[in-house]
Amino acid sequence: MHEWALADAIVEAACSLLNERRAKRIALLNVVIGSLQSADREVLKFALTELFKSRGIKVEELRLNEEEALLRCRLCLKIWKLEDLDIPDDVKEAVHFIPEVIHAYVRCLNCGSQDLEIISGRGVYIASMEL
Amino acid sequence: MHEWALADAIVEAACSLLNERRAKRIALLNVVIGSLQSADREVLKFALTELFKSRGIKVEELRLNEEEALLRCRLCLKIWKLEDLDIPDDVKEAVHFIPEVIHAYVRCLNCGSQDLEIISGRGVYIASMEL
Amino acid sequence: MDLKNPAIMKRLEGIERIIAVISGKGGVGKTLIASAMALTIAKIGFPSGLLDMDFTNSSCHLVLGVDVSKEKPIEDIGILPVKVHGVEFMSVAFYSRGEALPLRGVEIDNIFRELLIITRWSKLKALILDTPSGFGDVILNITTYLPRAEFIAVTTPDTLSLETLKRLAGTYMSGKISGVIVNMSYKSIRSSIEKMGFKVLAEIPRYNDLEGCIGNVDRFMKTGFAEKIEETVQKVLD
Amino acid sequence: MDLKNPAIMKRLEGIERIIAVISGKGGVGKTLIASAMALTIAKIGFPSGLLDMDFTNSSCHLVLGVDVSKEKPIEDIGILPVKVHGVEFMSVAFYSRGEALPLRGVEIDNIFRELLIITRWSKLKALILDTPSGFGDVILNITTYLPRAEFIAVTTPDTLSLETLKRLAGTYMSGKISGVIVNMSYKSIRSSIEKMGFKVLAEIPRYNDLEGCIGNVDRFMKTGFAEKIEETVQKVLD
Ligand SMILES: Nc1ncnc2c1ncn2[C@@H]1O[C@H](COP(=O)(O)OP(=O)(O)O)[C@@H](O)[C@H]1O
Ligand SMILES: Nc1ncnc2c1ncn2[C@@H]1O[C@H](COP(=O)(O)OP(=O)(O)O)[C@@H](O)[C@H]1O
Ligand SMILES: [Mg+2]
Ligand SMILES: [Mg+2]
Ligand SMILES: [Mg+2]
Ligand SMILES: [Mg+2]
Ligand code: NI
Ligand code: NI
Ligand SMILES: [Zn+2]
Ligand SMILES: [Zn+2]
Repeated sequence: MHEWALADAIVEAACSLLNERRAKRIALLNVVIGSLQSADREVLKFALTELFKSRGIKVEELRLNEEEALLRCRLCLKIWKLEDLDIPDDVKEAVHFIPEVIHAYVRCLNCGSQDLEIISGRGVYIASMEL
Repeated sequence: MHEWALADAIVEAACSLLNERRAKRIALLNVVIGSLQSADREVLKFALTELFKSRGIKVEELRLNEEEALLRCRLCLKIWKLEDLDIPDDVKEAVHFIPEVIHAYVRCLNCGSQDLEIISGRGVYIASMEL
Repeated sequence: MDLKNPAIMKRLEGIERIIAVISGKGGVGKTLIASAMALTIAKIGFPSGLLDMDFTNSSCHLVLGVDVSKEKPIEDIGILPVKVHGVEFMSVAFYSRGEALPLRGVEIDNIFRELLIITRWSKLKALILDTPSGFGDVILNITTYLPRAEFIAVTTPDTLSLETLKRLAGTYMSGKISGVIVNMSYKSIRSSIEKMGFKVLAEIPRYNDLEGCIGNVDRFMKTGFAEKIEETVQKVLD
Repeated sequence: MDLKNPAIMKRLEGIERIIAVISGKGGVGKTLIASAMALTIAKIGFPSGLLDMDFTNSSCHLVLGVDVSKEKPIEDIGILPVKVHGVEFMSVAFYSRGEALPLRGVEIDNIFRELLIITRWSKLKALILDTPSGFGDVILNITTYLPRAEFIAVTTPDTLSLETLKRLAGTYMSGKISGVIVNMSYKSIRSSIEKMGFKVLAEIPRYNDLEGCIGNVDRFMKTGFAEKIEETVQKVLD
């Protein structure tokens, strides 16, 4: 349940922006959940809701959009989906905490290179926020 | 006159793409000249023209657009233009060869940090190419 | 939207001092010194933490003798560092199984912030940061995300190491260096370091028995090296 | 549009072998070994080059005794490396005045490609690359932009260094390692290295006279260290 820490980081960030603008209300908060980190959507949503409430911030609309994780090989330029890479469960668990540790485990299925770039779906972040 | 080497890198890259497409003609080549590197516009243009000609490649239109160099301080978030930074001539000469060596010389005028990001105008690159 | 900064600040609120052990040159003893400092602070009775920021080639766990495939930080509204001989210890090695972790700079930047956001430290007297050599993303991130961090620079008396320290003196980081440790010392270079404007915290000789104590904290803490670090820690905490 | 690759290939066409001296661990002797290898190849009569890729803390010029504020590569349809004792030498230190150069990963990537695009090497028997420690942008770039580069890995017999070599054995790079040099050797670790699947190219002891020869090539090349490197180079070139 380290999703609470991720949610708290988002709330902290949003609040620091609200503070600057002297606002107490968010019209629309767009949060992206990158599938590499496989953060639990429901837990994250609940945590965000609770944490905003506890700070007296009203969020009119909270959108959580999933983003597919893609890795591109910088050597042969092939692009891989997470499913392609066949990642064992204990590795998934590690990647859940620190997405970048995937580099210790996977290689390009085409050429073997470890120079893989996470081009989308890394983790949780605020894509946009309307006051 | 290391502009010839920069021009040659552009020509090599363009040709490798042309080869893939089995083409011998470029309709429009958009090259950006970042001001940090202060590559000589006329020399670069002349070199590009000559090098394409020598390879039998016809470039209908060659555009060279200058891009202003901007550095952002990652600590205080202020943005600096090159003129703001008051760079001596010998440093400019060094930066002409390797733009990134600017980090050995400049600091944020506001907070002193060396964690400056070149957000635009680094050097010479192909912005787009139409066949 | 880069919004991780406020959370980082908040997570580290309860930590009195953040001390990064740094050097441009590799192999001068940063990892051994950072580990020994954290262990010593705990030993003399203060809560301490150790965070291995040499992400691509973490090695503090080897010094501490932590088996990263068995021991794991606990997940609890974030993650709780592993307690080792009184030290709260965190490292990506827990998640990379201690394998080599090839990373580009932007990924080092990501891990740096992720680790700081999810780790829940107790109230600490000091958090010690072990860092990689060179002047790269980790050092830049420390100056930007942890502006109150102090630096302890490490050097040997060798020319290449001393020249690297001289370079460090010419950077933005130099104002944050509270002192220099001369490690594997075989001749005094105190005066040349003081000429650079730095305070010499300790001159530590090479100990031939040290190598055999890597991974065994009890023996490690009984070495002459640990004794020297204890003197240094006393000075630093004063 | 990333289009630098074809030009990099072309610039290196005339170079027979590209040999990167690497190690995850710092301070094991990469810079001294890379410099000595390039000097030796020239000395035995082959054209050689040395490229310092430890951009944030370059130090080959210090080993070679090159005054980077006076000597400069010549600009001529690109830039021509500086000739030092027969070696074609290139380093960002010529442009950073030998100061510390704090760089993020993406900037290391940029310098890497820029340097390779503008430098005009002669026909060389071998270009030696000195690299920074860790598994970062430089090593990744070498595998991606210079796929035909061979690696020579360096280690000491110390636990942390040997563990790092073991990690390297588990990476994509390991297939490219033509051999391992054990430097500052005080006990034989040949069998543990062979168990990792590597060939031992040399076991080089610590030489106490070496330190005094840094920056003086004539004396440097007369040391026992240089002698060991000559034996190694003969093996590598065979
Ligand atoms: N004072 C000392 N006496 C003997 N060996 C030492 C001493 N300090 C460090 N070492 C050894 O030197 C090597 C480099 O130390 P390390 O802490 O890994 O350096 P760094 O983290 O700066 O790369 C290690 O093998 C370590 O055991
Ligand atoms: N065989 C050796 N004998 C004595 N000193 C050595 C030897 N090899 C390296 N050194 C010294 O060890 C230190 C680290 O060497 P260096 O080449 O800078 O390592 P790296 O490039 O791997 O960081 C330097 O001070 C160097 O002079
Ligand atoms: Mg270390
Ligand atoms: Mg470490
Ligand atoms: Mg080196
Ligand atoms: Mg070097
Ligand atoms: Ni979790
Ligand atoms: Ni020029
Ligand atoms: Zn591939
Ligand atoms: Zn600033």
